[in-house]
Amino acid sequence: ACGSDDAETVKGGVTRTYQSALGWLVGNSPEIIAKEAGYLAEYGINGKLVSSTGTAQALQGLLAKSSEYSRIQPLSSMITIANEDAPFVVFGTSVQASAFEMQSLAEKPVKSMKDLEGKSVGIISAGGTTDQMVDLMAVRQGVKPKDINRKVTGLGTAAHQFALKGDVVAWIGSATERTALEEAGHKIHAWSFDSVIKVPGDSFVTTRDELDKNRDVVVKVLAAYYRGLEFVVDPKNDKQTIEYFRTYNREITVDMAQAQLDVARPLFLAAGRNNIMKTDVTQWDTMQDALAQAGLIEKTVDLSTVVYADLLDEALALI
Amino acid sequence: MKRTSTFVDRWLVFVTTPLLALVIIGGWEAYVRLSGVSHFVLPGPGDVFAALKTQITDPYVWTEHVWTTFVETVFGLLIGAAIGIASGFAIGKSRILDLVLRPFLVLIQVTPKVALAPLFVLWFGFGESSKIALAALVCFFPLMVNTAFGIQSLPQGHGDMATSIGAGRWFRFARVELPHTMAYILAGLEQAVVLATIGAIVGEYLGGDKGLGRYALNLQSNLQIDLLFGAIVLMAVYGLVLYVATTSLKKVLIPWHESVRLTSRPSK
Amino acid sequence: MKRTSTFVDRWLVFVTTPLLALVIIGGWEAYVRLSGVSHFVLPGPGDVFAALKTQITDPYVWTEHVWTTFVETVFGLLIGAAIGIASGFAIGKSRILDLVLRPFLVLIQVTPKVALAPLFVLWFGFGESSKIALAALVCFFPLMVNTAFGIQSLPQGHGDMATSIGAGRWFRFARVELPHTMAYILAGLEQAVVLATIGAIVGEYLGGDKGLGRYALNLQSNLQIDLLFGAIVLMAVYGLVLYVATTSLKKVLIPWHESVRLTSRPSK
Amino acid sequence: MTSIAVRSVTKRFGPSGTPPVLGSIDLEIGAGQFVALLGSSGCGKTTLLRTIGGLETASGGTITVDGRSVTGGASERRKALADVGFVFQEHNLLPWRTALENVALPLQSRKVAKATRTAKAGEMLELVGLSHAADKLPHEMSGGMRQRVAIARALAYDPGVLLMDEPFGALDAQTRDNLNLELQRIWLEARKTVVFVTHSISEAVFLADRVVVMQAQPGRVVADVTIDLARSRGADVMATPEFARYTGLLRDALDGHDAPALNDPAPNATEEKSA
Amino acid sequence: MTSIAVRSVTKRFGPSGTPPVLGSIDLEIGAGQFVALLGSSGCGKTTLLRTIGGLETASGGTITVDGRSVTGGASERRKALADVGFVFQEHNLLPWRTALENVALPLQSRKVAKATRTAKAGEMLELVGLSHAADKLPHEMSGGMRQRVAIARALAYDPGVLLMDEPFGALDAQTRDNLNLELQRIWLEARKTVVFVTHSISEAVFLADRVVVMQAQPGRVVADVTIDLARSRGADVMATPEFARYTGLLRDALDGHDAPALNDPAPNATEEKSA
Ligand SMILES: Nc1ncnc2c1ncn2[C@@H]1O[C@H](COP(=O)(O)OP(=O)(O)OP(=O)(O)O)[C@@H](O)[C@H]1O
Ligand SMILES: Nc1ncnc2c1ncn2[C@@H]1O[C@H](COP(=O)(O)OP(=O)(O)OP(=O)(O)O)[C@@H](O)[C@H]1O
Ligand SMILES: [Mg+2]
Ligand SMILES: [Mg+2]
Repeated sequence: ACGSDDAETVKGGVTRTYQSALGWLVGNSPEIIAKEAGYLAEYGINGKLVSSTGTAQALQGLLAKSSEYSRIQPLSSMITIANEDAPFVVFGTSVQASAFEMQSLAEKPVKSMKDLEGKSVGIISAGGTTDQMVDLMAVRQGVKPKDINRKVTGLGTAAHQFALKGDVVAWIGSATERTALEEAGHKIHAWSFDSVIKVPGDSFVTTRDELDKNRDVVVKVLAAYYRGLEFVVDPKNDKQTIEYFRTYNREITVDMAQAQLDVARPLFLAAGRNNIMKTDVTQWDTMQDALAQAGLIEKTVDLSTVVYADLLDEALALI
Repeated sequence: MKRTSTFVDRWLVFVTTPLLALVIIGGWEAYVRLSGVSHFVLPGPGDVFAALKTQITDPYVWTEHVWTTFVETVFGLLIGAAIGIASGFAIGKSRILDLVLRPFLVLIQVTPKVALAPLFVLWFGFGESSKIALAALVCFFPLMVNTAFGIQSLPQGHGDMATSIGAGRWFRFARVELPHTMAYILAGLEQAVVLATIGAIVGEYLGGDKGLGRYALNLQSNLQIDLLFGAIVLMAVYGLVLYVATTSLKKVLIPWHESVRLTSRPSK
Repeated sequence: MKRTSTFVDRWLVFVTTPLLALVIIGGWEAYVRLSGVSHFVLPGPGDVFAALKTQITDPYVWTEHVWTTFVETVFGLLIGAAIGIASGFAIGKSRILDLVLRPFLVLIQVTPKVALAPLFVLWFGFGESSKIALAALVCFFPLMVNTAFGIQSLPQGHGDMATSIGAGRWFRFARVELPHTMAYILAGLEQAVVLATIGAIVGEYLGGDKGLGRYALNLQSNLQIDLLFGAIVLMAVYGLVLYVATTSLKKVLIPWHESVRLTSRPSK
Repeated sequence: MTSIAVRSVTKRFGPSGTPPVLGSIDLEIGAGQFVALLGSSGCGKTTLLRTIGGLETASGGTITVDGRSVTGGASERRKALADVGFVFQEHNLLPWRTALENVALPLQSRKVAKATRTAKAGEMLELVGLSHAADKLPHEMSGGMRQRVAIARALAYDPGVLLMDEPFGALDAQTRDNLNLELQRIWLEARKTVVFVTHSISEAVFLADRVVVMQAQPGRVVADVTIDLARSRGADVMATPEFARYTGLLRDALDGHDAPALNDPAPNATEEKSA
Repeated sequence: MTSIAVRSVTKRFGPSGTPPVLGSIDLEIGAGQFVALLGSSGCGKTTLLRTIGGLETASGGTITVDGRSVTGGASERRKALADVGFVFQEHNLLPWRTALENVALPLQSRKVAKATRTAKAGEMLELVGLSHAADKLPHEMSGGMRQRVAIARALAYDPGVLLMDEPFGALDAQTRDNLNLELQRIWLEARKTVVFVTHSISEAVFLADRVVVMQAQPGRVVADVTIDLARSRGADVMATPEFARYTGLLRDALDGHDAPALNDPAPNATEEKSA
């Protein structure tokens, strides 16, 4: 088994399931280590880890109470919270910078959203985070979202092919995908979305219900994740990190995992070693304003009922 | 006895179907209330029907989504049917072609197409063609299997008769084999029309900017689950309508077949 | 003539299938070279076979992924077959049940299950049960349609004979209707086994931690496209093997049927 | 005692308005009687037999078998027909069963133990001269062999009433003669009620107590002749002048010259019907 | 001139080793000859006819029809059989075609214009007495009607060679007599080569120039009797002593007492075969 159902359960402990938003990426290592290194168990929690194929799946899993925790891109959660009154709360931020980039061919670089006016951009899935991201950035840079065509090109590596073919002039991809393309000898021009608007990084979410009823569990989970994150950002632990990670994604080679880890570590540390896992409420404010401005949300919400940045202090107190 | 049962046949369905529908909706409502399942996972029937009402009165839903999917389904079905029936006859009539071709046709069918989506898009573009191709590829199989089965079930006497009157290949095909196989083809078509719908919708899930699949995907990412279930109901009804249209072909094409003949025989 | 054609039948396939496979692989290689398609979209056959070699020599792939998917497929197929055959007989034998139940069974089939995945997980958990449920739900339909078609095609004479010997309902079913319908059920099963495989794999795509679908998903997110294609080949071969196993049931279960009988008749 | 009573039975295939296949048929058959049914092709013999056997619903009229209604409810009908054997015009063998298994089918349906039914079925196959073909599937048999298997099947469970629709149609003269003698022997032993459709006038006279002649459009009974020949009849009976008289009489009835020829001595055994 | 030549034909269903259904059959049929084939049920008449008609592959030996090989390649066979009509023991009507459409089928296959073929098919239906049933589907017809449609179908395209497998088996005496006369008339007019399987000895004698008797296990020809009765024959021929002599002769041959009875006058028309 991939470690989710093993015998090392904690007697008398509570069971909590974490559902990833999209398979197992190296970025999920903190959560994996929290379980595999026994941090969760130390706090009396039986951790389970399951995967899914998309943000919406993961969010619905939370709402169905099939799982309790997930880590998703904040754009999606913000939109559903504002528009649908979805009862999510955010209690930690694992990645302090956007994992997504606007990528284009180096020969025909796309330098800002203006370059995309009337053109097509490749996104990962229709209606998903990358789609919303394009809207948001377009508004930020004074382009009407409708003036940018979207084509679902899937993975960044495949999107590159469509760019060569001329179907799209740019695409949204991850740093890892860019690295893979560059290793294959392609020249890629890329800029991080953070250079246009600083939105929060991937954040841990749970339901309002869980927070209200089991605040202590949420805090313990966060503490375990924090320790997992601390473990990951330390290059000394890379070998062990990769070993843990590979219990869930056995297919990845050690070298590949190392390469991805090298790409991911700066994102974890983007706000500084002392600010790991910190949630920046002002970024949420900025994001909410931008979303409202772009017409992606119909109303704004009181972020103090959504973002619980101070839980981190309680968690740190446990460590 | 006969009159009554025809009468019952004709009218009962107008009573039972709504009744059964009510039971199902009632069960759904009860489940939603008693289990306390989140409305983000399963909204109550009331919410869904409210959503459905706004959807079916929105012309955009019809002109963009339903129409797009319909066109994709129909073209996909036509292409898939052509491939399926042709290959079914080929492998049904020739043991050698059967042995040679069938493995590959089965391979095409069992290969998970999701992973091949980028190739589809690369070959057929982002537009409707790639969805049509997917629908065709998904729906040809039952037609192939059933056509082959039908042609292989040709009663020996029919074939002998054709031989004895000196029928040429084409005549034998058009006047003996095809009419006999028609019933089997139609049974395959019943399944193909459903698969073509699914294929088109899955294709839209994988990419595209119109159609019911894309629409549902948007609604799901927005967690507009009541609208999503409205869309699901819409898709289901849409598929059902296509299915019913297909099955009614039977009465036109094979009125002589045992499965169609209205029997006046005593009930057993 | 007979001996030759049996001989040809038996051995030709060992020549043509590899030959055709070579042609396809050659075409693939040529396409990859000439079109300059990125190996992230379509790796060349060489890379894929190298990947496949590492995969099939990795016991973990067998014990975890293939085995898990196999178990899910088989259980899904068993449940789906039970539902499909039972409902097929019900609607095939009773016009009223046909009119009443069929719409709902068709609805189940046309409803896109992807959107319902969260419900599946809620009801059946993240483990194998939810994949089995999905496989069953996806594969019951061809069995239902073909079983209903088969029972409705029962020659009038068979039914009359059963009535005349005073056969009870159960005897009629077990000794007349079921054997007659077996050929149709098997044609449905050919399709169901393929759909069950697809259903299990799609279920794994949607969540879980084992199985070929889950495996493919990991490979995709790792950008291990050559391994991904290796996995696709594995899945396709896996489906083909199940399919062949199913079709060989025919020779055991319906040796008397026209579609199975080895004919020594002149070719037409 | 009446075994089969057909009263004012009409039958049309299709909605009322279409011409009936059976006009108004009245027929009473005593228990243990052997009745042959003669009539031109398409006149409604099979339809009448099938209606008696509960395989077609009468459009009008009533039929009882051994006092139980065939034309009423399904459970009553099933009871009425429990003791009725049917030999079809088309053999209706199950293609997946061997000759022996086909013959054993009605016994199996009656839950006769396997050993007993195999023995019994074997016996019946022997009777029709097919012991050597017990393991053949229907498609491996000749037309006549299939028909003989069907006869064996109907005889296997020893029903009190036998409805036989041209059972010997596809048989050669010798086999046919043998089976005629066998059928007579069985009938003399067990005194079943038999309704026997045939195209052979001499077969009808040879076998039957009574020959009913039908004519078409609509199917109706035009003659009903009692055959007063001593039992058991041997092949030599065919050479007697009475035999010739009966065949002549029936030939005329079939040709439509019914009235003059039907001056049979027996008082109420011969009736005349007009359309 | 020889029309059909069957030389040392054997047939087994199944691998070599299984007992043959046809032993070694030799049979030569002159052009325009009317040959009747008699034999007990299961002796191989249908198998022989089907092998001649190219519907079964001979296990050994050769068959030619009008000089062209039936046992050789497929294209040669197709040419050989282009002029051969077949009436099957089972009617083999297409269930989705009306009586008229079934009869018109061979004409359609020969690309006869629609109007012509409808007229011709209508004529043939009239010949078999089914004008009124032209629009019926097979399942709406009686057994005898179906068989008559099948006969009409085989006659419709006027083949030079007719292979008929118990065509009149399911017909009543009157219809049968009529069709016997019709068949004789057609044959006298057009002098087709006919091979006619029947179970009726008198039908065989009445119709044929020559009666071939087969016996079973393996199927083989045991007698070959030339019928020297003047044409055209009326119903009265059956009352003649020659007729009775022939039927007696054939009955004996069928019963297996072949040798003594076969002292027929015609020199090389009668042959004897022993197993
Ligand atoms: N397809 C087959 N497979 C095996 N055996 C067969 C097959 N067809 C016929 N036979 C056998 O061949 C023998 C001759 O059959 P055939 O049909 O030629 O007899 P027939 O003379 O036409 O008899 P009938 O008068 O009853 O029609 C029979 O014993 C039969 O069992
Ligand atoms: N299912 C049906 N639908 C319509 N008409 C039918 C049906 N079955 C029989 N008929 C008609 O009923 C009439 C009588 O048919 P039936 O089979 O009873 O004749 P039959 O006396 O048995 O003739 P045969 O001696 O040829 O078997 C025929 O004219 C036939 O066309
Ligand atoms: Mg009849
Ligand atoms: Mg025969």
